[in-house]
Amino acid sequence: MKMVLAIINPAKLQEVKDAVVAVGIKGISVSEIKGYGRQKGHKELYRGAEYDVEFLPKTKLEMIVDDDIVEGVIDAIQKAAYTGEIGDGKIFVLPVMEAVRIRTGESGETAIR
Amino acid sequence: MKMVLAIINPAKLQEVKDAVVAVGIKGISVSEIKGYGRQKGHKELYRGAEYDVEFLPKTKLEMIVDDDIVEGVIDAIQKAAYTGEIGDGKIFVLPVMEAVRIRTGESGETAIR
Amino acid sequence: MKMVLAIINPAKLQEVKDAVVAVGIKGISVSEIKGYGRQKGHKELYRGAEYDVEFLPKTKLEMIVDDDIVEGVIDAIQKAAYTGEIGDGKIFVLPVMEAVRIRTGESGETAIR
Amino acid sequence: MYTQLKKAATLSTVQRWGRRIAAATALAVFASNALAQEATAIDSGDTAWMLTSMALVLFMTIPGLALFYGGLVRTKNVLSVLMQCIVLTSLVTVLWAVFGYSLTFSTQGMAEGQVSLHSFIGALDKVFCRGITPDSVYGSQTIPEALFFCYQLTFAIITPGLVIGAFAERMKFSAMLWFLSLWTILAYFPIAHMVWGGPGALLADRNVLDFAGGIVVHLNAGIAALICAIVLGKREGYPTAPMPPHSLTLTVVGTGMLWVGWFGFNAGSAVAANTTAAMAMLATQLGASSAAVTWMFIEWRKHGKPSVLGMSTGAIAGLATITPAAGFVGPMGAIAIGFAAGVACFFMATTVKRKFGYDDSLDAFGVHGVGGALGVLLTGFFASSALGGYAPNDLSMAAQVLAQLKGIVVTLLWSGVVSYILLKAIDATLGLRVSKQDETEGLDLSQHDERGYDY
Amino acid sequence: MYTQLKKAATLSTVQRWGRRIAAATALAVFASNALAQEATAIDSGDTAWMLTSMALVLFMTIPGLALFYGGLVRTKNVLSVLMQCIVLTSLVTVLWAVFGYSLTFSTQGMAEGQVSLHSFIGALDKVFCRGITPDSVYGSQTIPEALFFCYQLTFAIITPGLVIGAFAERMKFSAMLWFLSLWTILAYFPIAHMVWGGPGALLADRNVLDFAGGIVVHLNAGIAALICAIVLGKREGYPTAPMPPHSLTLTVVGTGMLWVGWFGFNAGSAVAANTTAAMAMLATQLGASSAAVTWMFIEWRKHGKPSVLGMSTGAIAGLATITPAAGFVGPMGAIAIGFAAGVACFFMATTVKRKFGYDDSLDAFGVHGVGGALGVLLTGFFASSALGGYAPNDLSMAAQVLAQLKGIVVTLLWSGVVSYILLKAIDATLGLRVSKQDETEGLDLSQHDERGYDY
Amino acid sequence: MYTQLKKAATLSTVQRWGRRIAAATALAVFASNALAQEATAIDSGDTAWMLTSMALVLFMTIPGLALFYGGLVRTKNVLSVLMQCIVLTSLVTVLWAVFGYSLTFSTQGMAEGQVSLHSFIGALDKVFCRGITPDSVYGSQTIPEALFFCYQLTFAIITPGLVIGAFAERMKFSAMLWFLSLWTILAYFPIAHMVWGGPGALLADRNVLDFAGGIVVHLNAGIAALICAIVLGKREGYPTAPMPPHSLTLTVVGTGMLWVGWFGFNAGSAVAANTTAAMAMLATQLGASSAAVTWMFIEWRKHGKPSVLGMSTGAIAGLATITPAAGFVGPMGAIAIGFAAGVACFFMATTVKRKFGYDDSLDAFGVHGVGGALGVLLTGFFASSALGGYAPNDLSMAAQVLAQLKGIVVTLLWSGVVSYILLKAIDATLGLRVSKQDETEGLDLSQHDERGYDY
Ligand SMILES: Nc1ncnc2c1ncn2[C@@H]1O[C@H](COP(=O)(O)OP(=O)(O)O)[C@@H](O)[C@H]1O
Ligand SMILES: Nc1ncnc2c1ncn2[C@@H]1O[C@H](COP(=O)(O)OP(=O)(O)O)[C@@H](O)[C@H]1O
Ligand SMILES: Nc1ncnc2c1ncn2[C@@H]1O[C@H](COP(=O)(O)OP(=O)(O)O)[C@@H](O)[C@H]1O
Repeated sequence: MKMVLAIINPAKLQEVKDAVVAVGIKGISVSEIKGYGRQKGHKELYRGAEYDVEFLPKTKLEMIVDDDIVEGVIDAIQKAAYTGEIGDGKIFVLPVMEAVRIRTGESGETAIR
Repeated sequence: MKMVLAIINPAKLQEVKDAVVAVGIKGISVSEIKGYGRQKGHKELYRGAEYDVEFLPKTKLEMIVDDDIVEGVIDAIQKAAYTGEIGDGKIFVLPVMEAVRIRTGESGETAIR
Repeated sequence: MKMVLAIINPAKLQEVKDAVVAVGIKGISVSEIKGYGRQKGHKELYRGAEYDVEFLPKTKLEMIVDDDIVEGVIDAIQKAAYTGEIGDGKIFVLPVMEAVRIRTGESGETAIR
Repeated sequence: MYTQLKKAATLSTVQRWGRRIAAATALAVFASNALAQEATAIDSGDTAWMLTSMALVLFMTIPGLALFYGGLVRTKNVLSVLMQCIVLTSLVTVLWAVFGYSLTFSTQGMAEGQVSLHSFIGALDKVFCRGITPDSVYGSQTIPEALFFCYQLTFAIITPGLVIGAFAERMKFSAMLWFLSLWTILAYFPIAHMVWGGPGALLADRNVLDFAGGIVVHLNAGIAALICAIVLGKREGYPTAPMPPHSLTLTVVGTGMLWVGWFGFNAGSAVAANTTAAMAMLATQLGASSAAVTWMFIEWRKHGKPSVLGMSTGAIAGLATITPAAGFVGPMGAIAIGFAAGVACFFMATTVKRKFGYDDSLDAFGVHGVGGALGVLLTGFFASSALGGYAPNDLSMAAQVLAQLKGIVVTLLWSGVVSYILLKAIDATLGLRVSKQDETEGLDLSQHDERGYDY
Repeated sequence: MYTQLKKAATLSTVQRWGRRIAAATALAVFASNALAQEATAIDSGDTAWMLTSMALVLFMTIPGLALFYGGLVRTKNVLSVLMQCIVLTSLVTVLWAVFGYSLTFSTQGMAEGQVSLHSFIGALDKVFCRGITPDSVYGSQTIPEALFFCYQLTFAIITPGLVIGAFAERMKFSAMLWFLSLWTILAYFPIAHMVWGGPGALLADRNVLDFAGGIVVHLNAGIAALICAIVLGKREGYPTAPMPPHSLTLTVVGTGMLWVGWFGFNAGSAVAANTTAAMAMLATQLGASSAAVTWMFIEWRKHGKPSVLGMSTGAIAGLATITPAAGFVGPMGAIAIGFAAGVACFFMATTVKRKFGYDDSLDAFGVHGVGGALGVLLTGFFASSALGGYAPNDLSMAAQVLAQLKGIVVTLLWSGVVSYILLKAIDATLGLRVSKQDETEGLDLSQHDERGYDY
Repeated sequence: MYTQLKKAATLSTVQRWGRRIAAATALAVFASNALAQEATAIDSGDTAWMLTSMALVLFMTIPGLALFYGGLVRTKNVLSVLMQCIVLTSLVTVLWAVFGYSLTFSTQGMAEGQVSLHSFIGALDKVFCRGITPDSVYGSQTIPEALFFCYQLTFAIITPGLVIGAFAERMKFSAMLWFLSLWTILAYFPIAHMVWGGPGALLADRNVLDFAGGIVVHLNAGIAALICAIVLGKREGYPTAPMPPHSLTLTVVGTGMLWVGWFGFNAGSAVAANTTAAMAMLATQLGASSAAVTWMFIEWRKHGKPSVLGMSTGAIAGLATITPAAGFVGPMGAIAIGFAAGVACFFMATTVKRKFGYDDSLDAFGVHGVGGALGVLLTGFFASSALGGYAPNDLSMAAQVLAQLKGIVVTLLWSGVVSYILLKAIDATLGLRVSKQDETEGLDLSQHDERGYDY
């Protein structure tokens, strides 16, 4: 099993979700993060106090998937999240050793099917 | 060392924390996430505009633990977070190569004891 | 490639970011979390109802880096986030198998350079 | 709107003759009400202040009380509290127009000293706002009847609103609507009539003094709140699971709005822009402040740190306790009443509630029930001229306190019994509480399909 | 400020002679306005209520409307809405002082029945507040002219404020400023003059009844909102992408402030603390409540759950619809008008908008346009004494309804055309909409370099 | 409450005789105050407006100022600001009742032109509200003394409230309580007495004009704020660490409440519902608007984008600056004063503060200190009839400006010295600042064991 960790633009969440579900994803965990990268931040001004805000709102998806559909999932995310602008985000893959479904106690691949 | 990553119902946080601390966990990192899975979402209606909200509030716990207590921790979480309803959540285990305690510079297993 | 996962005090974010950028980090994902650990929580009182709050606000950084600069990054974080008080936080390293830049489709090390 | 409706001769230059003669003439004029109603002139100043007071008291419910209670509940229930305040504002208005005003303020078939049906509830001669025309003046007052109708309506709106605090976060919307509507009809209208119905009304004839609603609003709502807390039972996870307020900021903003609106509530009950209104405003400000300061210092000593929620609750307790006494007591009497409110309500809300174990979620009984009763009782003492008071009737202090006790006991029984019966009936038919899942998911989603925030 | 300015003889003891005579004398006094202005005395009570009403109506815009609309937009646009309300408050004040007041309320060169330039817009004899001194009384009223200036200013402020709802979340700040300033000058001033300009004004002479601004404020803003929604086009992602309100709590707080402030809007339009003000307050409270209750029950049946946003919108719709009728209708008429508002605006905002597909983001047209028109029309019916009304002119119901229709048509055309031309002109020069990126990033950052929240 | 207490003969039909004669008679009547106080009749209209003004000015502190300042601080300090506003409201009320009112408004032993102890501070003949009964009328005014007591109390509440902005986010609660209580006693009461104490008061005798508190409230609080900012020193991490407002939405809502409440502050200072109140309302609205618009356009040109916080601060600066001039200047004078406020306070708050490096966290000195001083000075110019003003005394423009300067200098010295001494004394005993840890954890938790939000 692998954890596909994707960082995308918040506006793209709906599209990316539909895309990965179409290729067989059963569960996704989504969290709001602030990203720093090549994409330039923005200036904020409060009564003379000027701040350069370098962390921009991004959305992080974590999906534990069977090994056989990892490539398909990466491809689906890449196509759905693409806008061509800097800051479209990244996809990372990490190894997952075990999975357990709390409701049934099932473990291994069945826990995420 | 392993990272035990658990996704549970927010109402269960207190119980799960007590359970894992009882089996030797020294530190936990908790974050509020939105989960998509088998559990059905809910409808929201704002003046004629109806939205199907598929992402439900869940709580994610990340705990880096010694290898020898991984099974005990998984078991403790599974029991404490169980309600029998769909959406009880999942437990994943990922490999961790290094750990460092910032305050003392200790690394390896001692950093998380 | 490795994922460096650092948990630090929120007030230290600016310093840690500057430190890791100095040693070659191109991108960081930051999220607000609540941490449980050796650091004592605090009491809260609402009209006779007293709560012991054990989860304290912390900041989590996730950076996927080339293998060759991992040690440098850990060292930079450790120095920048240090205050000597309990609760300074932890640094963990997890293995990363793949990386893809959504905008260009580049994968592997180039995706994070 | 205190017991004997009084016509303040505002424009006379010789005021020091004292108010005895004014009280006597008012009775005469009022008694002749049944006869040809000699239209006293509208006074534009009194009308201006009562128009403003109406707006101020409605402001206390929407958004004052909605914010005060809304901030105290958890995020998943904030909209349910806001909704309850708005639906009460609208529904009670319709009930009031159809028959509420008549049941409360009709004086048909009433004569001083005679106990009849109309000592408990008004006749139906003013249903559907009959008789409210541009020319109808309210009794011997100097304001249009349409304005008196609106002003008293705002009291009928906030009273059920106060009860919401007791069953927050766990009651079905439909059950709440049925309960509070029927409770307003069967508890608020009768008690308001008995106290403010003028000569012939049960408690008015027994010299009960309630300047602005200590009995009619606070005690009435407070006892209903206690019964609700007991009948509905505790929230899931109370008291172990942590349920801190989701936004104390909103609660403090609500406190400010309630405090400012309360001047319309107390000083407006003089039904005129006169010295009684000014004295009521003075007593209100002093009562609220001394209660807030008292609560803060007690908490500072007992717990080590003064709390914002504590000080806000102390201010509301002071306001509730000074309400029955506002126009009858002097400044120092008001400070004393405020001090008593601070002490009593502090121990009520922090320790007594825990000891008995009932879940009066937002302390509606602890603050309004106890505060109301205490205020009504203390009015008996501080209204007498011996303690710098300005009571309109000439009873000895002992007699007045006794009268106040009668008022308290009648209200506790009447409102308590009505509440209990209604709750049991509705529980049997509709069911009072939402399901365990709905309670965990939160009332905003389960009852209204909406979320309070989407940051 | 209803059509024929009426001097209520408040202090006379014989009121039942009825208002016909009063209406007649008012006309005579008013007509002689052009001649030597016999300074009637200021009445302190009337002045007190109008000072309060001014504060109440300004309260409706800042922070009432700002909160109502602010809560409905997404987090990234909340400050843009708040900013629009404050900039309008300041800019319209300056416009009003420089020439706005003169264009709207100057009566120079006007004579009843004669159509001239000044039937459409006032002369320039009062520019730069000329003639507003501590001694100048407003026409035959009993309040200082400075106060009338301020009171009417607050109406000129909230009208463009209502239009904001139509183009929220996608209009350039500079374009918005140009459009709403020019619109206030070319649409609000003329229409307010035509309806409230007194004898010689186009619609006043044609017996159009608009007690507090059903035409001048709500219909006027509503039609402009519709044109804006159509010309600016939809927001990115509408209607598929979910755009729930970022904080319904703020919206409900705004609803409470609008509701309470509305008493200054409607009861203040009596320009005195008299029985007309009291009747207007009564009608306002009944109209708002019956509309809110109606909307709730319709939604409860159709959707299965009553919603907080629904009830709040229903209340505002009721308030907007009762506005033109407030001082002219009886209590039961007000309830009927509120019921009609609840039904009409419910279907308008939930289904009609979807069917036609235009993105009136916060339902400015659905609530204020439709509500305003409906109210103006129903005023024709319920103002007649046959239905318990108190119309100041003696037209038959049919004639009055016809007059109301004239008012509606003229306003729809005038405001619609002016809005369209202005929008097209500004689009050609400045460009109306922000870029796609700016819209996605949110107006707070792209237009003001600020964020609403930093929790 | 401007310098010479003036009895506006409101009901006289011949007003154009002008105000000179009225001013003279007022002096005579007032002087005889010590003798048998001939009870003038209460005017219900004046009383209605002053009852409303009291509520409006209290509304400015809770929740207006609490929201304005609360939104500007970081999330971890929001409750500390709200708590400071409520504790001041309660504590100052008690101080005012016990001796504050007497020290400020007792006129015992004062005679025009004679400098004595009582030129600086009032006698103790009114301690514990002695003499405040339902029959006591305030001096030659037409409102009950109890009402004047309450109205002036709200001024004594908001003045220390304004100082909070200077030491936000880093001062111990106990130290703050000691400092602001003693400061109110040793700085506010004396300066209010010197300016508004009537004949025999130091600055009143020297023709200082301060209609509604430019000196007494804004300059007084502003200079104290500067001293606090300097003595307490900077916040941890200022100015490098980013400290954006945690909720600009709250700040804008606070701005709206302050703006609306300010009509009670300025127009209420006429102590009557008369033309002076109307002119003060007009000047207030024009001053605030022109300052807000000025600030916006300067910022738009200098920075490229207009900001919401900028416009809100500009409005408050305009309100503070017009306060001393409100009842004395014409409309165009008010616009000029507003323009000056916009320019001066913009540069003060954005550049000057940075250059000098002191951390006046929420710009209390930059807005209220500078705005107050500027307003007091400009009153000297624009109150003279040459510039369309209505000054009650017949000084030449130069003489009046000189008098205003005297008022400014005396206040700067008195309040500055008192503040410095108190701060140093409290620092030596209690310690002013919280520990570094407590400051990082936030005052809400370290001082009150509470959190503002738990979403
Ligand atoms: N090495 C990295 N580790 C973790 N997150 C990263 C990394 N690089 C980028 N990110 C995340 O991806 C987002 C977009 O990356 P950025 O460099 O701005 O644009 P692009 O991916 O198009 O080059 C960043 O805001 C950050 O949240
Ligand atoms: N494959 C997965 N990867 C990441 N998170 C998952 C995965 N499957 C489920 N989750 C998380 O667990 C939560 C519960 O899963 P769900 O399928 O709804 O119920 P159950 O676990 O009982 O089958 C989801 O809301 C989601 O947050
Ligand atoms: N084993 C762990 N797994 C995950 N997070 C941890 C672990 N131990 C500590 N943390 C995180 O680091 C933070 C600081 O740790 P703590 O034990 O309080 O102090 P220190 O790191 O100085 O010993 C905690 O609040 C928690 O968020």
